[in-house]
Amino acid sequence: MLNIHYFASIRERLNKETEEIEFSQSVSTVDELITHLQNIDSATEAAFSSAGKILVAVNQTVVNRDHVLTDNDEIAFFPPMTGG
Amino acid sequence: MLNIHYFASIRERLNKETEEIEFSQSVSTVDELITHLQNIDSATEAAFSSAGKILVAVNQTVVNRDHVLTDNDEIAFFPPMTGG
Amino acid sequence: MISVQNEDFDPGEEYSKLREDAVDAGGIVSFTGLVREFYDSNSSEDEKVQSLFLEHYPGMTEKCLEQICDDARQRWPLLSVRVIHRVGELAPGDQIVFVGTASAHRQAAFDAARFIMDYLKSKAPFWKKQKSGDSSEWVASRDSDETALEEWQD
Amino acid sequence: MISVQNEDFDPGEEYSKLREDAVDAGGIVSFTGLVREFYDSNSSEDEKVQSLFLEHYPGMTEKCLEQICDDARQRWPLLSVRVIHRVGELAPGDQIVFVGTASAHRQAAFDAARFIMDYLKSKAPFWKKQKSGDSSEWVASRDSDETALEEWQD
Repeated sequence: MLNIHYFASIRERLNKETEEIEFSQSVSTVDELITHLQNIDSATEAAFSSAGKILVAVNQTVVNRDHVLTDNDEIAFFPPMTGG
Repeated sequence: MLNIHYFASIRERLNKETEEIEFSQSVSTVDELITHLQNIDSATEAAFSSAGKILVAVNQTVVNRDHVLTDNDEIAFFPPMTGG
Repeated sequence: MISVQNEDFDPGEEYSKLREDAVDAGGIVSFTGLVREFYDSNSSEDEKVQSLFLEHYPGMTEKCLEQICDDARQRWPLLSVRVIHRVGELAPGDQIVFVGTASAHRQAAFDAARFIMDYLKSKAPFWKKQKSGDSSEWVASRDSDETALEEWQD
Repeated sequence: MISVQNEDFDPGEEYSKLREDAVDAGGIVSFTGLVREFYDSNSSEDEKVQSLFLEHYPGMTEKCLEQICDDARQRWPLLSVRVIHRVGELAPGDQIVFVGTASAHRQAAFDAARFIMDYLKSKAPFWKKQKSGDSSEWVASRDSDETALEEWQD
């Protein structure tokens, strides 16, 4: 399983906080996972294409889109941070 | 009159805090005042020549040695500042 | 030491703890960030912000803040470091973030505090949503916050 | 506002005053300098400093500190500035100086506080005499304090 978390504007656009996706060879990188999620439903497709810059963290560390996933990874999608 | 103040190590070397010097044409710049003070006694001479860098303030503003003095100026001699 | 919390904090108390912890410190720098009554950039009217909601990523937030503090300790000889970041609902004028650094030398304390704030702004998973009038919107990240980080690149 | 005084000060209280005075501040930076247990460089033994005596030039000191704060206000949009410098007899661990700045933006508050400290170190008429063991000596000015000022030259 891949445990997916959405935060801030991405969470609101998708209207969900978390979801689980079966881990498989077809979702072996972050890029492939995004394509997979966009294929599932049009809401996700629209959210990912219109949301501007989206950052990705795997196991709570920000990674590039070519990052290789492993089973049980915790993956998070969120907009640029605005703390402080 | 020129009102002269000495601070910190300079004050200790000269063993005096203040003195007054008659204002005259022969002490029309800071440089001339220093020469005049050194001629008065050997203790002042020694203090000025051995004390390392000495700063001069006229009317509470640091000035260069060629600064022109006027009657009733408040003149201060002190080592580099070490505040904070 | 880092804290992510809903509760307010007392910068005076935090200073006292830093001073106690940092034996032979020569300088202690404290930064406190406050919620500003800034204006809604998307709104035609200049409406005052009524409230700010701070969302974060529990777990990753703490990990990021620890990492930023560790990086600061690698760069400067710090005797003590303290970071507090509030989350949840805040109002204009509220305290939102505290960074405190103690070092033997003032420059190290100043640089480390500024470094931590710069990284925390755009590298720790916090997101601000502001409410003004009837509308609420996510605060956009600012290019100037990214630019601030360039100074610290090796 | 500047103060030159024998009495100790409370950085927490000073912070609260800055926050009250600076309406719509986004960041408040406080720096507190402490007397270190540094060692007597001229002594063969490494003797701890027992006390520090701060001499100053009454009148010129206040004038200089006002000038430094005015210069900082010219350079950065500050909402409030506070400087306290103690004089007289101090012991290791004692608070010696406080600089507080409030601004809409954190960078201005940080830069202004550092600027004021840098100038205060070598441009305001204070002199430190330290006592260790039986001897006492005037603290020499440091080249690094002069170098720190170069950053601020136009």
